Amino acid sequence: MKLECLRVIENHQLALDTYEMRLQGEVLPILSQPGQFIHLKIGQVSEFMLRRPVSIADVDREEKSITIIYKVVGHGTNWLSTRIIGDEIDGLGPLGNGFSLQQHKGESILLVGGGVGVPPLYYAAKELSKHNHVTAVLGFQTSEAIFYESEFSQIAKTWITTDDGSYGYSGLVTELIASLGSFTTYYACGPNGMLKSVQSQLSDIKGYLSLEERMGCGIGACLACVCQTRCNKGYIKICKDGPVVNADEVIL
Amino acid sequence: MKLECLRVIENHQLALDTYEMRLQGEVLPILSQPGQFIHLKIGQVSEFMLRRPVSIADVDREEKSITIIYKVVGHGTNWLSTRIIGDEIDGLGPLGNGFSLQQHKGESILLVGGGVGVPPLYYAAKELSKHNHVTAVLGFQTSEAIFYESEFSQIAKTWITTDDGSYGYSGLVTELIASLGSFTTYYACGPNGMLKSVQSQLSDIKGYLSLEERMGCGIGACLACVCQTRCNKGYIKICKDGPVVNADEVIL
Amino acid sequence: MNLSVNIAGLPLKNPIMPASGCFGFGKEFSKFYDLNELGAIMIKAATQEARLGNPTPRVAETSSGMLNAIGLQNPGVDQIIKEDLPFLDNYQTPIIANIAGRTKEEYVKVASQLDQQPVIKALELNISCPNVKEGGVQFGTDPTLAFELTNAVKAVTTKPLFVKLSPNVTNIADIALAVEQAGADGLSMINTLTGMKLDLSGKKPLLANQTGGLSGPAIKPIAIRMIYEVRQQTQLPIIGMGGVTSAEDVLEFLLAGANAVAVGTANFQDPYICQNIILQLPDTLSKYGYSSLKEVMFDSCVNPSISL
Amino acid sequence: MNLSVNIAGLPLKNPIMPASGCFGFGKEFSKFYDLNELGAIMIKAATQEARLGNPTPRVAETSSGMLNAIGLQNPGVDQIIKEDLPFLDNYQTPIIANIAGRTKEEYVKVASQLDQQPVIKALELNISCPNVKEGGVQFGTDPTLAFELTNAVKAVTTKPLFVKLSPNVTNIADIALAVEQAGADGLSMINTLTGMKLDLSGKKPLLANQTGGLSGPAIKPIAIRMIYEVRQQTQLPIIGMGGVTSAEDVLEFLLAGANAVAVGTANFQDPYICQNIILQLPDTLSKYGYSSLKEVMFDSCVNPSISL
Ligand SMILES: Cc1cc2nc3c(=O)[nH]c(=O)nc-3n(C[C@H](O)[C@H](O)[C@H](O)COP(=O)(O)OP(=O)(O)OC[C@H]3O[C@@H](n4cnc5c(N)ncnc54)[C@H](O)[C@@H]3O)c2cc1C
Ligand SMILES: Cc1cc2nc3c(=O)[nH]c(=O)nc-3n(C[C@H](O)[C@H](O)[C@H](O)COP(=O)(O)OP(=O)(O)OC[C@H]3O[C@@H](n4cnc5c(N)ncnc54)[C@H](O)[C@@H]3O)c2cc1C
Ligand SMILES: Cc1cc2nc3c(=O)[nH]c(=O)nc-3n(C[C@H](O)[C@H](O)[C@H](O)COP(=O)(O)O)c2cc1C
Ligand SMILES: Cc1cc2nc3c(=O)[nH]c(=O)nc-3n(C[C@H](O)[C@H](O)[C@H](O)COP(=O)(O)O)c2cc1C
Ligand code: FES
Ligand code: FES
Repeated sequence: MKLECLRVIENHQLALDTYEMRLQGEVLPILSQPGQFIHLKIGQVSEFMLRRPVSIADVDREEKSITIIYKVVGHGTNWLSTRIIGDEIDGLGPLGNGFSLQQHKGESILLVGGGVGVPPLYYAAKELSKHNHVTAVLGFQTSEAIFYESEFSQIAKTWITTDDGSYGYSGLVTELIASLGSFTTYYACGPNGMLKSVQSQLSDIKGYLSLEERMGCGIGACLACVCQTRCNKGYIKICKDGPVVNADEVIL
Repeated sequence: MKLECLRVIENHQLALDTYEMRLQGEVLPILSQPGQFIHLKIGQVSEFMLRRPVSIADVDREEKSITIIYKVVGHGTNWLSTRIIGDEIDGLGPLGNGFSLQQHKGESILLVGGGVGVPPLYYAAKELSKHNHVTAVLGFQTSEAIFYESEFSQIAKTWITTDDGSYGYSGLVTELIASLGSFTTYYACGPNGMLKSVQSQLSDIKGYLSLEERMGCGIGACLACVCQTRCNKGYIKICKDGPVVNADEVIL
Repeated sequence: MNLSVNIAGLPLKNPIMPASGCFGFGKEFSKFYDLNELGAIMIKAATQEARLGNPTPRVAETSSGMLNAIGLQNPGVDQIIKEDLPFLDNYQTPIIANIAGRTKEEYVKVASQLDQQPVIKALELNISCPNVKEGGVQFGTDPTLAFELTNAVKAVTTKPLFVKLSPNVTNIADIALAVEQAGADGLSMINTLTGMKLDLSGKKPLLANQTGGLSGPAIKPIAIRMIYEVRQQTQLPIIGMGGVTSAEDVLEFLLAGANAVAVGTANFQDPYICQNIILQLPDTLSKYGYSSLKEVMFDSCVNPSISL
Repeated sequence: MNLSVNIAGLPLKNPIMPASGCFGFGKEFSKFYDLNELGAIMIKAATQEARLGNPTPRVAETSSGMLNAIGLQNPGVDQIIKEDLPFLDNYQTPIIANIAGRTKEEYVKVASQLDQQPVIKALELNISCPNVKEGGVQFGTDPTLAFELTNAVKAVTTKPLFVKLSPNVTNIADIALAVEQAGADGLSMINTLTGMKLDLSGKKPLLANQTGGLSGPAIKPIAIRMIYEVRQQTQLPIIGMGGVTSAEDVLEFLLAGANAVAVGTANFQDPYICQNIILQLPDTLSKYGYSSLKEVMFDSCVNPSISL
């Protein structure tokens, strides 16, 4: 966990409202694990008091860079989209618990991503595909919103779904999953509704969910980002105990 | 009076904490008269709710540009100092009543400027020097803060004073003025203390003062920037009835 | 899109109006756009006699806001009637006159004089100015005084009477209910929060008046909360204000329970702001699925049964 | 430069401390810098039993501020004593424990338990949390209840007792004087202002709790005004807070009458903020002509005779 001034070395539109940015730093990229996120400061002044959490989509240890993929939904992400090469962004990270990938060898692993839930899965897919069979099911709203199809295709059996049927499988990712046979483990990241469906659909296998919640501190101190757990274990903090959690432990 | 998006075509340090900036626009530069000011929006977001008033120091009608000279004293002027060529700044202006120069022909005119009160006098000096003898007394805190000495020298008999005696006449501008003989009219702009002294020292000749006050709207609607007048005439608004006022009409 | 709305019997072509004290008597802003585009105009506070207001500095900037302590400078109601209202008579836009005073008697006198002016379509009782020693906010923090003042003013006017509430209170709904009982036709909320900024070099308050009223986006969450709170207790029309800078802000105020929205401080940052908001409002409402202003109000987060 | 200060008998090496609820129990921030650098630490509110707090979303951003409705989530005082205080015992920094409750009895029980802990050097009575239905802010808006609660808690502790005031009141000095009379050793001010933000798409309040507490630079002018106002009526030490993000802000609070300064929301924007402010404070004080912290306080804009 480091506070570092990151340099923008790339920032371009990838798909509808969606941008890919590469950020260079000394320490933060080296430490980053799949599933973790960085907390980015927005603007130079105090107008925006809260940092924005964004998943680490990829890391290049040689270039000392991390890749993020973000969708413009409000002021903060809009500010990100207007950064140019050479600009600096204050980043806090890597934060949270990522995917525990080491434990998997020779497994058949399913990755399920929805929209901007796709980015963290890419970094995970790259690592997992070294020793496992990986299948990726990536859901987007419409064909123009699709990104990283070819990147995933190179390392995983990749299925694209669109809500409006404009590309790939027409419908929800859960419908497609049902037709894909069986897996030993799954990783999912996306809208809450999707996670909920996947959680109940795949309750018989080991699963990990990457959760989102509005955050204050991002480091576990303010209790903004809690999620209820089963068995009266109370709340966990998504920023610190997550964002990746065991699917059978949380109540969404 | 226009709201215009101005393009920064130059911005560089001129003296201690003091910057010169040229701003290009379609309409605003054409309309600007000596003594008027522009009201600049600071930042892209709403962190800074108030515009900053800055005097018009010069105009180039061919290039369609205005020159401003500003001292970095706080957040807003600091933001200005970090603008680079090509950046855009939202300017409202020209605002206020400037110097009424047309009436002067063949006069002996004294200009008295202190610190960042010097800029508006330059544009005035350029116009006045066409038909009058102009003497400029420019006061600065210290030698490093001096700017525009050679610019003034080309059009007016120019005296520099410094508070700390590090350059030119050592002491207050008022002391120097006393030794300079007589004038028919004077124009003064600078700190309130200086204006007050000049006002009483030169009460026997026609004089104009350029006043400063904290502003809200800059256009005469909010009543933030008032100044008391003599003879029970109540308040005037510096942004609209000023910033240049008859020296014998206001109580400082 | 139909943006018209009727507040307390006053038909407005759209719900946007500049807030009192931030638009003078309209003349300066008429150089930027046609004032007929506005839903209404709330003019600067009028008192019986001319007032000089407070010494300067009168304004200070704060994070996403500003402090002002103008102190009700105005030329007095007679002069306003003579000098300022005739200009406004050139427009069809309804004028809402803001009324202040030191005593109940002064409020009543000013109100009855303004009531006679055909160009004035409604009155706004300012019981919430934090920048004057006497009158103003003391009436706005005590339900009994607020009741009595509203009652007295209501007796001398046939025009819709909006009472402008102070946010500097423990329970704003108490004041709202008191003025409703006293016959107020609507509420205007919120006025500024009392604040202060120090001049670190001078080691004293930056404003000559020491304290000033905090306005701007900084206070928007407080305005929204108070309107939402008051809307749960009364059906009176509410003119909402406090930090509005965009059409989305307007929608937020409407959903919180306001029936119209005033824009104050933002006029200083952008003289075209009211015009721009009016232009953008249809698209913004469409974006969130509304096909008219009335629909928004039926969808108010609090009280779906506000009568329009 | 000597930054030490003594508040209500509690010696601090410098006047800077993180505010309650914005620093947990210190563990997370200890990864960024040595907590011994801090003047003190105000820890998260403790209640008798564990509390789950409010549903999420619990925070929302506003212009130069944020809303929070955590709702006093905490593991309960026993657990805090067992699990969290031992870690803090590794530091010399004085710990100030924030106490909340539904009833007077709960406050008293929690206070007496925390009073027993040697690591706790002072108590902060939270009578101003706007995010819980029972207790909290109701004690902070009624001088009589504030008096009784303070009095009862004072009876069970020998440690300095700071009472944390709510800004959501018509007259904050009334509450300050009531708790002073009840034996409070100091004041902590201000807690958050009740605010709200609406989710325009969802057409409902963005926070699950509907309202939340507004903090950050947006509220600084209100905090400064209230401290200035209260300082004129009492000599009690004041821990000032509300929107501090820089050493200049700290100076502003000190000049307004505060004796020490807490930093809340800014810790989220910059985890090093408290450390940075402490580092910059000497230069900032020098810049404005002070050669010690004590000098600043003798120069307070209000009351030059504050006893240090
Ligand atoms: C662990 C984690 C990882 C994420 N990874 C990505 C990613 O890789 N790509 C991506 O596009 N988005 C990601 N998000 C969502 C992203 O944080 C929000 O889209 C972003 O904060 C919106 O900021 P804004 O200023 O544009 O929107 P605004 O609505 O203006 O933001 C206002 C406030 O709400 C918060 N907020 C709004 N939406 C969300 C949200 N969905 N989750 C959390 N906070 C929110 C903002 O952080 C800010 O504090 C992630 C969220 C979390 C919690
Ligand atoms: C008519 C007029 C012409 C001016 N011309 C020049 C010029 O040519 N060059 C120059 O350097 N300065 C000029 N000033 C002063 C200039 O406006 C301030 O230095 C500037 O506003 C400071 O802004 P800031 O954000 O850096 O300072 P901050 O102190 O952070 O500003 C906070 C607020 O106070 C206001 N403020 C602070 N100082 C002044 C001041 N002296 N006068 C008015 N408002 C102030 C700011 O506008 C802002 O609203 C002029 C002022 C006026 C009224
Ligand atoms: C400079 C200034 C002057 C004001 N004068 C008045 C006034 O005369 N009467 C009044 O009722 N409110 C007055 N107000 C308050 C505004 O009408 C409005 O209620 C408040 O500023 C909140 O809205 P805003 O955040 O959009 O500015 C004034 C506000 C400002 C900033
Ligand atoms: C997320 C969050 C949690 C808070 N929790 C508490 C709390 O438990 N007890 C308390 O007295 N104040 C609490 N506060 C209020 C702060 O201690 C402080 O009084 C307030 O935020 C103003 O300071 P700031 O603007 O620097 O944040 C909390 C504030 C925030 C933002
Ligand atoms: S964001 Fe503060 S605890 Fe998770
Ligand atoms: S700044 Fe508004 S009247 Fe001059």
